[in-house]
Amino acid sequence: MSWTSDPILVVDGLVKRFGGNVAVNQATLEVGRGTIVGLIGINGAGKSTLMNCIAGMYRADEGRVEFDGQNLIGLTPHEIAAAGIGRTFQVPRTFERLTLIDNLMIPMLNRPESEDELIALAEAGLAEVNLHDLKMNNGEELSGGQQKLLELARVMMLEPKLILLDEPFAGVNPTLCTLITDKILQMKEAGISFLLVSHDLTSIYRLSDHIYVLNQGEVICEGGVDDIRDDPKVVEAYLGG
Amino acid sequence: MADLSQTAPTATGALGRGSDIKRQRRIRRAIWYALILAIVIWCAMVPVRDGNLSIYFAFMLGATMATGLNFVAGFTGYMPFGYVAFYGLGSYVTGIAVKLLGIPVYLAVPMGGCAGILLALAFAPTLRLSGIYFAIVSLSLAIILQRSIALMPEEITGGSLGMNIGVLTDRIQGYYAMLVVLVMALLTASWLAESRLGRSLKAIREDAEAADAMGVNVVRSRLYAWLVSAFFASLVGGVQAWFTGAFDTFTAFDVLVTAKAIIYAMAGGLGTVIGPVVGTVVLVWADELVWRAFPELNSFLLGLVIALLILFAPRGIIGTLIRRYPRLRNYFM
Amino acid sequence: MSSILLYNALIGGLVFGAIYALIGASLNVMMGVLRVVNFAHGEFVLIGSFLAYSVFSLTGLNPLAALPVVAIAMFFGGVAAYYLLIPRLRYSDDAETSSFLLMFGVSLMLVSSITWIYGADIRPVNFSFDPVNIALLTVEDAYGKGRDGKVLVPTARLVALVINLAIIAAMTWFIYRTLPGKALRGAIMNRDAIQVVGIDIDRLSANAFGLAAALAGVTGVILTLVIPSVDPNGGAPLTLFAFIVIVLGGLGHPIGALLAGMLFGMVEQFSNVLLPQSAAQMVGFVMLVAVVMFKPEGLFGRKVMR
Amino acid sequence: MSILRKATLALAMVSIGALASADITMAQEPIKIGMTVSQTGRFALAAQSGERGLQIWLDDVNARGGIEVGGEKRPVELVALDDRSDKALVPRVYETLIKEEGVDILFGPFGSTLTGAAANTTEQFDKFLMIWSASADSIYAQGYRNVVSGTQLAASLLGLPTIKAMHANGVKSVAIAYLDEPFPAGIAKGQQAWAEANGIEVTMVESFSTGTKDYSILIQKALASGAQAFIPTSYEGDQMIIARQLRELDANFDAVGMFYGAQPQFLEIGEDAEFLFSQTLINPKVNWDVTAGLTRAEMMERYEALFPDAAYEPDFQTALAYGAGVVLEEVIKAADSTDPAEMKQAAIDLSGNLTVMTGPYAIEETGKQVSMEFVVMQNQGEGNLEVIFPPAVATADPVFPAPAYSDR
Repeated sequence: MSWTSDPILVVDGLVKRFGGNVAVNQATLEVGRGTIVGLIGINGAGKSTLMNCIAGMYRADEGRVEFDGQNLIGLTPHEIAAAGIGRTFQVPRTFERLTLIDNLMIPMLNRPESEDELIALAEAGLAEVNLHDLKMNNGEELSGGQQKLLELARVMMLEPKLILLDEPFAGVNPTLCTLITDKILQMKEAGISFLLVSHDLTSIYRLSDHIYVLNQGEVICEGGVDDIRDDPKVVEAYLGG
Repeated sequence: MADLSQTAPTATGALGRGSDIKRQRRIRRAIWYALILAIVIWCAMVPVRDGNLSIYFAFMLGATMATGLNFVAGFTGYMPFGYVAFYGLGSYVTGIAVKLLGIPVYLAVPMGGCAGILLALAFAPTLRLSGIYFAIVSLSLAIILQRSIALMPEEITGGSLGMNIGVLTDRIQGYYAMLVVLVMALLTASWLAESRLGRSLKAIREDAEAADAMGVNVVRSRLYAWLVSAFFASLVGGVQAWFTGAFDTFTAFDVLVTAKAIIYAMAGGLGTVIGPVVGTVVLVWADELVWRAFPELNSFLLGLVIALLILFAPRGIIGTLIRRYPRLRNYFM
Repeated sequence: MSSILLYNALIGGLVFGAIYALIGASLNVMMGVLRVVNFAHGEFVLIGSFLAYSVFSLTGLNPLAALPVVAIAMFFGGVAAYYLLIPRLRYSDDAETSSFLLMFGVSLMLVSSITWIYGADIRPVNFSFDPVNIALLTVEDAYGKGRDGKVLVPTARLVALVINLAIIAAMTWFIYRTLPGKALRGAIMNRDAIQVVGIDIDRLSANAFGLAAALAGVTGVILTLVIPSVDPNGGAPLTLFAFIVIVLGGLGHPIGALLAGMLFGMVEQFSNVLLPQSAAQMVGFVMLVAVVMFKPEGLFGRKVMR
Repeated sequence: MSILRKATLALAMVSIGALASADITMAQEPIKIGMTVSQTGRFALAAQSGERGLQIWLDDVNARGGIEVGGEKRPVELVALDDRSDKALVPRVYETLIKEEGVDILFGPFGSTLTGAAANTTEQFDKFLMIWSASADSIYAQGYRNVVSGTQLAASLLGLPTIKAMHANGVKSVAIAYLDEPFPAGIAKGQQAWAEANGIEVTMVESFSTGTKDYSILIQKALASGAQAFIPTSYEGDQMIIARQLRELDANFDAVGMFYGAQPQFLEIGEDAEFLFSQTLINPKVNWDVTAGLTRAEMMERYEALFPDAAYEPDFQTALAYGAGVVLEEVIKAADSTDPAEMKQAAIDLSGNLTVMTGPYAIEETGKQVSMEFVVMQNQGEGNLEVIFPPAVATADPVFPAPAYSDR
């Protein structure tokens, strides 16, 4: 029943309610080590809520989240970050009044390296996403697309094993899109796993190894790209809504 | 890099590629330490040349309070409107220790500082509130503390006349004590700004949730800032008692003490190290001019300055300068 | 303790409770619709009081004659103040805290302006009704052996209470039954959504600010009946009371503020009876802190509004 | 009205300054006196009322050519700066007066609260401080060397005439309430102690804090305590509110003591102010045989001439400040110096040997004023003020018990 033999993240029967509304209902999914898993669904399907439960921003009402064999339920976001899960946000959340260098220094606060080494790491990280020239500028001076890049570079500084990517392509021009896609694939090469939430089905289909479809908080189907593309339930969820 | 040219700002190229962040930090530090040294020499000379101590004391007090407030308001984004609670507590603990327990004032002031830390620990649960809730609860707690002290027996707190330790303390010593506390606060500020703790605080100020997701222990970092901030306010309260000798529940818990700290820090630029000092210099000097020339207009002008600052320069003098000339970031801490 | 004190506390609680409710309600409109933390709210109330004082001392008329003047003047003053101050706040990093500090500055300016115009001292509003009070019932031996006591309502306070309740009723009707009122309520619940349905949020906000200012001014006029004096330094406590009330009632909760105002008035009066006066003045603040810490949505609120 | 008043005051000050500076050119170096006057804040009214009294003395002394020190007449110059009624600001302003304005002698600010702060500074700089309005006993218990209260009686004694007058009329029980600030608290405590020592039962003692506006429960509590008389002590504005609320609640005591009840502003509130026991030391019916300075009538005349547009008649603050000015002049003359220690000694030597407009002058070693007792007044209807105590100067019998509100 499991599509992967080596899951790094296991979500099992997760339920999150807001008052009377059930935002996530018995969601179960897995992310295989070194894979990219897509999570799709229409607006309000519960994708972001699910992400927030995994990242510890919301506390799940029921269910189990296991990461690399470690139970995540009850941990705070920074503990989850320390465990090796990084995330980006749907609307980029750069630290606006910090320089780009300092933005990248934040995830490395708990690392043992010296200040000089950290600066070097941060500079290298910025170079990776072509933002090195702006290193002394503040986060607020970047365009929306550049902020997406910065977030990507920033989350890398955590040295995560798994990255939760929330709409990495939203509002990004095609050139930057390509750059981001390349980066994601590069990181995957380096052994990092991804849970990717996006509206942009084209990108999802291009990148994902496995896809889950969420509708009204429930996982209504899962499978490889080809299975999903033709699944009538998906079509119905997207069109019949 | 075609992909960058179509997007937002041109790189300021402040230092150019490959230039050294460490060098830039050295410059900032050199400027900052030179400023501290200048302040120390200038202020230390006042008693020697028999100048008007009170005005310089007011400046040092303002700069310390603004810097202390900056630790929590500038670095973490909380607006503790009841900041004066720590100041008042410091005054009273110092006064009681000197007058009733006969403890020398130079020991009593640190005791006041420690009492401030204890109070800050007691108030720590309020840190989970945000924005306006925090500000109002903080103000209410200050009022509750003030009224509680007013209700205490007159033998301890001096009742409505307040405490008078003027005969037991030396004013010139109090003046120099203020200078010491100011320098401590300024050094702490520059250390904090460059430390990992300070960096995490700034990240929290910008976006606490994002900082959390990046592995920053938000609760613990905020608590540290809160304690440091409270410690300095309590020290200042104690030194103020030392210098003037007389205080009561009205002056020791006057909400204007908080307001001035906020305004001085904001005028210079919250979240910068140099800002509170610059803001205090400008406003204390302006206040001195206004007070002599237009006594009746004083509080009107104070209010006007606040309103204009908020509307037209919400980041203060330094913050606005930096925003306009980003290159200055290399010189100001 | 004499039961007569409790009766009087009940009456006082009603009178002051209604006033607190009205102050809270007007502040609530500002905070709910505009997210403006009006730290000058007490001074807005004071302006009403001082205008009533002026009308009275110039014409000798009942201070209530100032009601319509104050309401209209404060409404337009409020709208003007809105356009002068509030739109620019959008450019600041933290609009809520900025509004708080901005209005603190405004309050300093208002206090010193009032002091400049009227002088620094407390002035009596020397108007009185005839009869000066109305006896409700007699309590035998209220003040010890053979000394009966009457439970009295000062006429001025009774009049204030009635007018106050009428305004509250009118306001409730306005908010729940009229179109602009519903728009206002909509804006409190979701400021963004309301723009989608074609409402000019700027105009709505300006009107809301004007309405809140007018209500605050009207409260000030009523206040001169209950406490027949004006004091340029009396604004700050009123501001704090207003915040206590809306936080107790739940931010942005129109009915919550009314109930909380009544509750706060009662608590204040009864603690005056049960505790020494100087200790009783702490009770409101203790209550505020307790509610915020343990029930941040307010006593009558359902959901936290961020 | 208020703006006008201030403008006139400013004009008056400028002209006096001009006169003084005209003198300087030909006469001796002036004796500079420094003080703070609250231009804003809660003490502004009283402080400015006092300043006018001091201006009268200044005008008079300079018209006489100044004060003779060391065989030469020196004019007197006043430097008055604002303290905004802010205790935290007072030390700073007094230091400015001493350091930058170079004043020789200091005059106190208004009230115990501010004076406490000023005295610390003047002591530190070893300057003589003439107090005119601070009564709190605790100020004189600090061990200051160079302070003297010229006219203002110590608080513990200040309120005694009222309670004594009540005692004389057979009051057996009294309820006391006071604003928790040094001046009212000092008065209330003095009255309480005297009452208890003289067999009057004190049925209630309660304090309230600044900003209290609704006194109805407090009044009810006083009634419920069974007291025959009620003495709520606070500043003038508060007392006017209390007077109104007493009537609104039909709270009938045999006697109500309100310190400020005879002040001109207080009388404006009409019938609420009737039958109260109030205190003053400036009244047409009280005339001392002065040994120095102007008589009461002369002072009133000068007031009219100097401040024709002042909103109010001179009140006891004006009298206290004027009287303190005269005492200061006598002290300087007797010491023949402006040295603080010599002045303090002279001030002690003068004790009991000087009578000014406000009455006979006597101090303790600490500088505490123990003479200059106020008289008790009663507004016996239609603003008709009569002296009712002490009997030696009384002009009428008190209306006692006061008629019930329903019978007025």
